[in-house]
Amino acid sequence: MSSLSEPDFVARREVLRLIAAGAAASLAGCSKPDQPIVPAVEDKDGDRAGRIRRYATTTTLAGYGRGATALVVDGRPIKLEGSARHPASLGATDLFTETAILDLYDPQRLRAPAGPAGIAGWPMLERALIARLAGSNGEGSVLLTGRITSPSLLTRIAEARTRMPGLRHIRSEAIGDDAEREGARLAFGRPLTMRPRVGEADVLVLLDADPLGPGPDQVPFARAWADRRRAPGKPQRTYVLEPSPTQSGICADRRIALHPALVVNALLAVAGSLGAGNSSGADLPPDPAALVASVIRDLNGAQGRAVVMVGRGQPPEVHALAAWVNQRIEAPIDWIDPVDPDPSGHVESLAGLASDMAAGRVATLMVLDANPVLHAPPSWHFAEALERVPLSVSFSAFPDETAMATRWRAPLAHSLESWGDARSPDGTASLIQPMVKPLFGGRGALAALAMLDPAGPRPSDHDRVRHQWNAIDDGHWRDLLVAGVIEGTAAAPVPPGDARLVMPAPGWASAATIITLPPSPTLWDGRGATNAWAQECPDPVTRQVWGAALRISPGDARRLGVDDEDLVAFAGLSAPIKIVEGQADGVATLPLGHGRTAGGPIATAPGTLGAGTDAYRLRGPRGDWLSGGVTLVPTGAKAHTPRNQKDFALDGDAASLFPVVAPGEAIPKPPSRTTLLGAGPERPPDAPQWAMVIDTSACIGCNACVVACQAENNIPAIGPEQIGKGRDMHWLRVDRYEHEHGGGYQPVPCMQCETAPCEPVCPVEAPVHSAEGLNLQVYNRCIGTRTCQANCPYKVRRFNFLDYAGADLWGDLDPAPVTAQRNPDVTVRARGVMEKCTYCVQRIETAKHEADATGEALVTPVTACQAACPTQAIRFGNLADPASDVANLRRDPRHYALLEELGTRPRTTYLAKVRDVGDGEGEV
Amino acid sequence: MTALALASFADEAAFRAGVAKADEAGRRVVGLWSPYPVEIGAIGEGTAAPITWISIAGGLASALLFYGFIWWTATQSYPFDSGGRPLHSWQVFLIAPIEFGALAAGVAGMIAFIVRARLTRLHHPAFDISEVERASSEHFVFALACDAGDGGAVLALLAEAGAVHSRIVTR
Amino acid sequence: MSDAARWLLPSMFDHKAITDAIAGPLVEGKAGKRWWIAVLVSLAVTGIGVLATGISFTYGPGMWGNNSAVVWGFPIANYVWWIGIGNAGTLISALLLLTRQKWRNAINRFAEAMTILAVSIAGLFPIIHLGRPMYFYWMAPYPNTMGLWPQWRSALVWDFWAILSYLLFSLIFFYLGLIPDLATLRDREGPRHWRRIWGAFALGWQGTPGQWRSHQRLQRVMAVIATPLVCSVHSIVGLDFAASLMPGWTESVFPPYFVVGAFFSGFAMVVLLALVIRAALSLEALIRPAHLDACAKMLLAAGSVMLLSYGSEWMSALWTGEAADLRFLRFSFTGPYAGLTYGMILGNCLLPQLFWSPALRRSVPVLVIVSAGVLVGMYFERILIICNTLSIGYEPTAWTLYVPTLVDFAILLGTGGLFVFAFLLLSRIIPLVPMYEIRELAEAAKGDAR
Amino acid sequence: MARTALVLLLLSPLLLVFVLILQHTGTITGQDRFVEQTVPFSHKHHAGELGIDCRFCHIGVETGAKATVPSTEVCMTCHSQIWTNAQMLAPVRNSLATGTPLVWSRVNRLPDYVYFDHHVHVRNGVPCAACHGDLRQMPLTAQATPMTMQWCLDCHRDPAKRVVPQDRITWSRPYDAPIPDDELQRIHAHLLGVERSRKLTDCSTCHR
Repeated sequence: MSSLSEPDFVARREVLRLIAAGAAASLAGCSKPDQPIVPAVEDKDGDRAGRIRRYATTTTLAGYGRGATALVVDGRPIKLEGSARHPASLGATDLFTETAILDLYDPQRLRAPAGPAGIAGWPMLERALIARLAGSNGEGSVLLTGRITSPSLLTRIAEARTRMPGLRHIRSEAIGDDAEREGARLAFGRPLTMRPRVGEADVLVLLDADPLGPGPDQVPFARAWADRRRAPGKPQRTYVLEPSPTQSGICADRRIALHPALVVNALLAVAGSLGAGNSSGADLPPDPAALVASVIRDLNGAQGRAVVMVGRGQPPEVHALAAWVNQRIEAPIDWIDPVDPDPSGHVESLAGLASDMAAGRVATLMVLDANPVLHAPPSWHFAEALERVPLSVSFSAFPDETAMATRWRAPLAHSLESWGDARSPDGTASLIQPMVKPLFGGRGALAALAMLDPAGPRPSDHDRVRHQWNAIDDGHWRDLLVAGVIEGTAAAPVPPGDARLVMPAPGWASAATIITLPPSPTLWDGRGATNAWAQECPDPVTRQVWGAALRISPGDARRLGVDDEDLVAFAGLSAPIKIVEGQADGVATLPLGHGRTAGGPIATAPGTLGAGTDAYRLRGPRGDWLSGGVTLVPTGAKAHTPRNQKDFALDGDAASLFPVVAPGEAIPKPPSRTTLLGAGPERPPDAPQWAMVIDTSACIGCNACVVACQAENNIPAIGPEQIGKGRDMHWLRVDRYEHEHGGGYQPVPCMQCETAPCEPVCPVEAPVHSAEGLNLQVYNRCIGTRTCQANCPYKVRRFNFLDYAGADLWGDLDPAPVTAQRNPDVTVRARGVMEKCTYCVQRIETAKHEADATGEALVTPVTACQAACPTQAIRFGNLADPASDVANLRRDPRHYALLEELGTRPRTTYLAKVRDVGDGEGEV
Repeated sequence: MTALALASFADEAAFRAGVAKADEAGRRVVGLWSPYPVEIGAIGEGTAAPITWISIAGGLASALLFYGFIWWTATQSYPFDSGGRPLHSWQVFLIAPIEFGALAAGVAGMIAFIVRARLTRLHHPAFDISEVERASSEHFVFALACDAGDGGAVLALLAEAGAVHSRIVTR
Repeated sequence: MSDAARWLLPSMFDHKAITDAIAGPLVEGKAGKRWWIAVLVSLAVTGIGVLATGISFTYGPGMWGNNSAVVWGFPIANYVWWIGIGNAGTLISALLLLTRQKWRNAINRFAEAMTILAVSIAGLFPIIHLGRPMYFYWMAPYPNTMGLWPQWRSALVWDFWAILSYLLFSLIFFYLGLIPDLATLRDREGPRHWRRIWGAFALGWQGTPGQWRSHQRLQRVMAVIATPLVCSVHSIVGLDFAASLMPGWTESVFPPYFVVGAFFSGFAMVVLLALVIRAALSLEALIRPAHLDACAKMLLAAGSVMLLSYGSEWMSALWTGEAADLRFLRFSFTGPYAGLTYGMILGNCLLPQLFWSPALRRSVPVLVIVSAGVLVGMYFERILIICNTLSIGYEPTAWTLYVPTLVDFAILLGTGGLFVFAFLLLSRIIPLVPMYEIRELAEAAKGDAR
Repeated sequence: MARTALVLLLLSPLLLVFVLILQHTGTITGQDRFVEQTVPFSHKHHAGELGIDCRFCHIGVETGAKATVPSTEVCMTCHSQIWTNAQMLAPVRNSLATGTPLVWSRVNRLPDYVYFDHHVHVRNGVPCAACHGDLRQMPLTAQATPMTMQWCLDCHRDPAKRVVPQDRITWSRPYDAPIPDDELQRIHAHLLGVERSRKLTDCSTCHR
């Protein structure tokens, strides 16, 4: 899988030269003057020029590592895929890994250190730090970071602190896990991390928890969840009680909206049924009460095969009680010691720092890849406190809020530019290996720390990491690099001991509206906001792009007399309304990370509505993920909120677009219709027949496939204005549907119809069929009549209304670096050309060429979306081979084709969504 | 030496009468010009029937050729699998040839007409006769062959036939 | 109908009078101030259109309101609308020729001229609307270095041939009728160089019985071919939509109903032009109330047929009970475009009903209002055919509304200007009423008068 | 006058015919086109007279899509020994000294949207000469073939005529010597296998 990689070789890459040489193909074709041939002086690539090579590395989210494989062509990393060996990747990726590659080439990145006197070189910054730190014991110096799981970083920090005992390291992740830790401490007397074995659970109860949603643990959890639901035998039933629809809620078998303050009552009821004593005053509205009743019923029947999970937003006591409940039902859960060794709380430590700074007790502050100015609760006045620090440096990739507030800001290298390592949420360590020299002269975290510790020895980052894993001999080191993952570093489960029964006080729904503040599924804690792909990626719940909206229930909307896109003012913010079915009354929801005020033209793009939607400003002084009571005041104004899908409800016959079945139920096969069409031309007997089957039951709407496709196929982001005009370029869209039988997600790429309606209507044979059943689109032949899309019942074709490939979303920054990300095997489409999903034909052709050249059998290629999918919902293969995945799945009783009655005979087909409502009440 | 007697008439009826008279008088009508179609017996250059046949033949032939061409491009030159439709989708291949056939018929007819009506002769001797010019707007004109000798008689005959104006031209 | 006198005032019984009345206003006569104003205005409007087209060519189709779902918009609607108008002229003059309608003579010439202009304008849009207009010629079969030919199954290729054939055919038909009149102009007093040009195009026409015989024959032959050709052209335009599988498009009724619609809008335009020419060139003697009456009857008939075809379309949707079709129907009557739907019914079906009253049939203002109403209504129909279907297809995700931009409107406006401009020029260089046919008519009329 | 006009009108299509013919000629396709190079490299000398194998410099041709133009190092493997101070080679030495790559002008142009893969062709019996002509006779390198789509198709429709035994791949005139029957059979058997499993005229063969 990973080819052999020599560190020195990788590090010597000169990418910008290749950019200049115009590495990416372009359709602006014929008329363009010839590009000259520029061979290297000393050839590193040798006979491997122009071929994609794969290197193991690691990307991080919230400090946790997720194994990845970098696809590198002629020294340019062009895509990130998963690493099969890594427990937090399992070969798949999530949205954040997929978007990371664009960050690498993002023109908004900081390019040089800048100080009070403006742009400065590294030496000046170093001098400034030395002047302050040389000889000192670090008194009054603070290192502020996000979560750090990297062993070599931790070692490095420890090393620095042996020399400078006064140096304080404060770690505060924006989206922390304080409640979980505190809850565990209450229950077991020490912080422990809960790792449910989802596969073993027949019943899964999610109380205001969204494990299928974004986060460092999304991929492994979703995989286990989907595998279990795919497996034959007893179906798994997932209950969700939550204030606002999340991916988990949408995928659940039974879900109900519940005020966050009442979640504790639901848990108390459950605990009560398990003998936790009386839970008086723990009232629930009738419907949730009914649901909780069936939860209790199911839990009783599922001793040892059920798990209760509580969300980040709930207080520690609730987590503690959940721990007790789980122990009573002998839930399949591993408890491990926290992978993040820092015992302090994310919020309190940052609060401490804020007051210290305010009190002038901090002389030197180095912020390393953190953005406290954005996420610190407003009541702390963090920015003002920061003013009082004489010497403050922020190492960050982008000019974010903190970088703009500190005296100095310095470019931090991308993880594909620097050496390092990280642990996954289960403790497994993996290596971060650079693919290119820092493109914009940034420095990695290790190098940054070296500046904080001028007295320390200065081995290269590479040597530090290698030493960390004491890879003495080169062979061992190379093996480690090739594997990426370091075997046997996973944290072993520990016996938690008996859980103490903690009875939290019952909650009651306050009269005033409260606002829940979940992390954004596309921007996470806001670091995705600088990324054009992430911004243009539709929110899994509202399908909104380039900005956030305040989600309220239809009932509240009626009471307020507001409609979608009406601006409402509240607590100093103002955001447009999005009415969401299944939102609890009296609760509004505003995802975090939007409404950035710094970070570059993308983060602050028009349409993202600026600070008005910055949910962090609603954080209470204790930094919790609920606002206090607010009143929503309609302003009468409207704000445009671009969305890729307007409504999700399927009425009447339309429901057949998204069939939902009970476990074991089959889809009725439609009567085979006779057609008047004559037979098409015959195909070569041994030609593979490509097809795709998508399991809507496994799809969690995470959008990893959407962005994977974007990265693989040179699909440009086109910006809020264009999307607002009803145009979009995603070849693969993930539709969200709701109807009486249930709801869920349906990824829709090109159907590759065998009797494609788009082909015979084109006057110039731009869309034609290949012998392998591919519905090809020949860009250079297309003249842009758009007849194909007009006649496509699935509307999966995308048209370049403007010169999107050359589109510059980065304000007055030169977008040239972005072109270096482009896949040289895929044509860059010109203006006025129709494009669409090709089943990654470039991968198919590469595979065929290899087979032809080597005379070996054809290896079935993997499409980008398939590779990305965390739940393996997307399967691709050769229909002509009866043993292939797709051939088998097509025989599944849940198998169906979209709009089969039209007789287009799609090659992309689906497995129906399975929903286990048990005793029938189908709340959605 | 021969001469030409030219007679102009104000309207169709008189014109017809004049021609008839000249006929009876055994004079040979050598030319007729009218500002709109006037059918007078068998005088004038033969039938126009061939135009129909040439036009129809031209149309049919081109349509057939065109269909053959389409068949060749779609099934021989570069056969494409277009949405699994048959290579030779004759039903839809018929449409373009029909349209083109109609055009070809028109063109063929036009050419036939030009040849048949002896057009494109801009400097035809007839244009030297002033009467012919007026014939294109208001007058009906015919020419009789006669000898210079009996010019007078002819003029008398024409006058009596109701010619608004007549004269003898000698060559 | 038989008495020719109804179609001509005695003042026109004299051949010379006819020639003067029709040939008089041409280049030899002075162009009035009104003409110049009209030319300048239309030129300015055309300029706007050219500018808008330039903008779209420079920045791309993104300048229009089209979106991922409604990939077609104004350009295609303009195309269908103009080609519809273009359909009437040749059809009228051919049909009426075959049915020996005496009143044809007064209107057929400018009706044909209108056809040629309208079809030429319509022919521009399949090119303008392309994403890469510079490659439009790939639709034509020519031996290229790619070894590729057009894709003959595509309705757009059928369009290409239909428009091409129809345009050239109409041009020949028009020119054929023009030849004797050109001869008249050639032989008349007037500016030398213009007479030379007319003379050249008259091809040495003398008006001998043989020439007249061939002329008449070819005219009949072409009329016989023209009639089915015209119908086929708009049937093919109808197939652009009907030969698909989108709800609201897959209608077997489309071809005939497009033909009627085309004839309808075309005739409305003819009426407007007739009234304008009549007033501008003071041809009241040639274009009589009886003509207007006849045209009005045509509009009434066509309008009723339109109502019938709409009805059958909606009926078939209800009949099939296909979810998509029903949704489509509901959308077109209650959706955001409903206004256009009702406007369409009003203009195309209800307004013409006024013509049941003989008085209104002869009233100029009513004729103007109704014809204008029909033209607008037909445009609504064209745009609805596109937007309804594409806005409310099979996939709810793709339900997107269409909102035209200024550029869209500017291009449409520009084509109007171009049409007027070109027509004004024609009106100065060719007789808009066939003189020789009027002479024939006059002769007959004299006969009746006696 | 009108007659002449009419005749010209009827002849005007000939202009189009002229253009149609022109597009197939070298003026448009670039066939037989020479290009000025920084170093006047002679294939005739190196490949012809010295008999250096194509693959010595174009190392990618058997392993990847790109045949690759040799790096300065490759040139210097020999020229560090011979012609060490030939004026002609100054740019090459300069390049190695300064580390700035040599810049060659393209001779064989394919549009960006055409994906040609060398090793598939070379490994399947398509000789270099099939597309690049007899380079051993070329003092300066010229584009030997039209390299139009039509030209590619000619071969993709009927490869049997162009394919030669593997040992002739780099010959300058691979087609001249007759191919022994057993070889011929092997080639045809191989091509038959290819034909059974894919259609070489599918658009995706070259366009993506």
